[in-house]
Amino acid sequence: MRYNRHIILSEIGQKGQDKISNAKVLVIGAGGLGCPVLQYLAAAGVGKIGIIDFDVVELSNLQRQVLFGTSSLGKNKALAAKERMEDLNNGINIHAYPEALTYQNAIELFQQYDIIVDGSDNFETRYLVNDACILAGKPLVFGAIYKFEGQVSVFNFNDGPSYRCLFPNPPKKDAVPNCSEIGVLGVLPGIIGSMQANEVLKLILGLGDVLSGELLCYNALKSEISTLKINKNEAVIQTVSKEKDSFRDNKILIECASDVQIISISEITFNESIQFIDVREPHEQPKVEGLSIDSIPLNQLKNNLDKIDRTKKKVIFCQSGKRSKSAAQILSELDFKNCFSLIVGANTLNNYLKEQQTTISNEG
Amino acid sequence: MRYNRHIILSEIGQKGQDKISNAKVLVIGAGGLGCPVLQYLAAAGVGKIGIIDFDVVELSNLQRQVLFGTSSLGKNKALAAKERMEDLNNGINIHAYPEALTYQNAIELFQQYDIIVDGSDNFETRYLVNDACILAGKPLVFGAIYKFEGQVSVFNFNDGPSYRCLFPNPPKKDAVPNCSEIGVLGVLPGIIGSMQANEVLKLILGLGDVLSGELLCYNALKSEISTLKINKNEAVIQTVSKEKDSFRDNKILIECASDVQIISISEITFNESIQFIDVREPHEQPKVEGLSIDSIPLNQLKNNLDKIDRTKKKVIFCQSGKRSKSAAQILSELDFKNCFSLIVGANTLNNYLKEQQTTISNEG
Amino acid sequence: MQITIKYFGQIAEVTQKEAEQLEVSKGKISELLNILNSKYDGLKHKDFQIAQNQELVTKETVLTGQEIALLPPFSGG
Amino acid sequence: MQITIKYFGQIAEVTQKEAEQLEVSKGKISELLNILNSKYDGLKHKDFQIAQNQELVTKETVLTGQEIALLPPFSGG
Repeated sequence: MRYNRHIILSEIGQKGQDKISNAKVLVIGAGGLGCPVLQYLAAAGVGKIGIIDFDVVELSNLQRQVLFGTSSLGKNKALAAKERMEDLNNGINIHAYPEALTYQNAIELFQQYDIIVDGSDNFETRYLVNDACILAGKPLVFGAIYKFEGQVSVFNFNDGPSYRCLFPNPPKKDAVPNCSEIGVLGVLPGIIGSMQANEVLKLILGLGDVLSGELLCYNALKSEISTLKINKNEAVIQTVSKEKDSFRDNKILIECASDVQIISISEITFNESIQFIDVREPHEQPKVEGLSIDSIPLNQLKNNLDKIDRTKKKVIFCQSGKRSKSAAQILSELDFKNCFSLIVGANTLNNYLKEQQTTISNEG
Repeated sequence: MRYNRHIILSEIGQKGQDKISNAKVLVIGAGGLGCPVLQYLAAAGVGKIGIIDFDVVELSNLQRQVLFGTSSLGKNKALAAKERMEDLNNGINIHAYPEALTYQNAIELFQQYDIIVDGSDNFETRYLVNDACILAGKPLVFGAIYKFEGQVSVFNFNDGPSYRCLFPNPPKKDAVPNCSEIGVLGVLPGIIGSMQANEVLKLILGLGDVLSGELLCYNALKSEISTLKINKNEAVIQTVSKEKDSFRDNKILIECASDVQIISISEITFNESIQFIDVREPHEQPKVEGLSIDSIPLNQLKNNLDKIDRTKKKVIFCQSGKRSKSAAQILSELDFKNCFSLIVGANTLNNYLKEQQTTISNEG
Repeated sequence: MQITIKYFGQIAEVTQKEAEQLEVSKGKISELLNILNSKYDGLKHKDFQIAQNQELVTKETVLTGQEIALLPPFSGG
Repeated sequence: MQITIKYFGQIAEVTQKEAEQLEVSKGKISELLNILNSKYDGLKHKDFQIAQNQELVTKETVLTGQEIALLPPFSGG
């Protein structure tokens, strides 16, 4: 019933729908590309879907990351995506990994899936994903965007070329904008991500021409596709394969979500999905009221790391904004993500919360 | 903050984002095409978005209609879409019209918007939308799908061609499959609908090459676009314009959601968004327990039309399934949509509900 | 002359192929359609438009192009 | 011979155009790149691959094609 519109297609049928139900697909990143990939794979009934993303939902994501909403702000993206997808399709298994993809966890994770989809937003992760796909022997559905243009391809499929056959090495630092420094037309990842989901379904179904050995280049301003042929570069793939044993020794060097970030009060969404941390000494006044707060003085921070919630966005404050910045710095160096230092002190925060309370009472 | 990734693009900037905020876009149909159009326009911040759809969310829609979920089953699509979009972007105005587009309401409705997007699923509505756009002087962003292929174009823009310049008249009955009789690859409307949203944004921003005078043909199996040139056929447009005065006298003859439908118990989602109507006489036994039911005997039906909820899916039952079918027929002839006649009688329904109740108690 | 004919949507289902090469003599597009109608059962019952070298044309247009496409309307949404 | 050069992404931002026609003499693609590098300031600091007639090639490939494309990697997601 749910999949009727697939089943009545002679090219798919019940047999094809069963293939979809039995498929296991891992999506790297629940961002601009990941959202449409995830929603269409979930809707199509892919039986097991993995989502790995360490990042939390920010207001500026909502311009294009359509699985989220105001209610997801501050939540981990993998967890928030899973929540929305479970409403879309309650008959599939969704696994959320609220952590960073690393050289240490990639291969083992990839081995649990049939197809890997790259929706990441930086070169370092893209090369890590490509190389781990070579080592784990998994096909990779690649998508990437820049302003008004996008690229789609299928790598490492049926002895075909890999991403390194197209671009052998990551670009020189600063030669190509990385991460979220650049703008993007919001609907562009919708088009490119949906095209990635289409390639995934074609791979699962063994249907049509898969973009293996081809790079699709889409231009949203011209509504045009150019498709370029890519040849396999055996030497480049061999180099990756040879370094299999030392693969886990590599370390991700650049990360896109800058770890020490400053946040203003107006940017905070006050809800349960944020952990508020007061790094002042216990005697310092005023106490902040009306929020659930974990009190961890700065000099006790390293002894209390178990109190830090890795799945949540963390907003740290102190008396002036100085100690909170140090605390955010320390946590980020210890590999905690999404630590924000509040730009103002506890006094201002307290006044703000009181005002909000008054407004709500008056409205009530 | 929310639109930062648009604003930092020199091609858009704050000026462009302001244009998006001031734009008014009406989307016909919140189905396979409408869902991605609506979510990307809402995310982009289009200031006023209208959604017209008389239909309710069915299980078989969830294979591709990604604005909905299990929680939307049985609800009107326009209202359910609005609910989800309000979470995605609470800073825009969303107007839901839970009714059919007709020759009587089209022109007045179109006049309240700048751009019309066609996401309907039958030829009759498509020609109605095209002609109303000509008469109201509004550009039309067209999209249509068939199995693994899609078409996108912009009609009636800047003195360009209309849909009738491409296909002057609706096809002969039965020559081309209409409505939902045919299957469709679930992700296809995701690609085509996102491309429609892209054309809308280009129109609003005055950016890039709009698909006016061109028909984009996309093939999902080949991941290919062919673009064909369409010339304006002045005579065909004149014919539409000349019939302006009699436009409102036309009547939609075919509707896609067949109005009298039979439903089995297992297809029913028992929740608040369904109106259950018992058309038996008051003395008939057994009474159905555990559901909110409106009792309207068949011979009283026409005098109690105000009790029928137009925004909900209606499940009608009686003792055997015969009177409920007549009731559904009567309501559909009176232009009530989404009336389902329960295939079994009250006794079977009652037993089913009791079993469900026992199961839940045992699980608890 | 040699032309490539492309079939879209339902038309490709009738012809059982998405494209083919044909050797035809010069003339109007309607003459090419006669050949195709006799070759493919059921084609004449289908609604479609014709494009020559990526531009919509009528049956009366003279065949000059390297590429002809038969394009049916789609109603799905 | 006359060739069309297409620029993608960041490269189009350096050249300030998406395509152009150039009259060049036969030779390797590296020779064409020398011309482009002297024509467009900043191009030599960019990373890109080259396609000739829709197929990825190296700088050492002999220029035979009607169409050359300069293709940078994208990282965005």
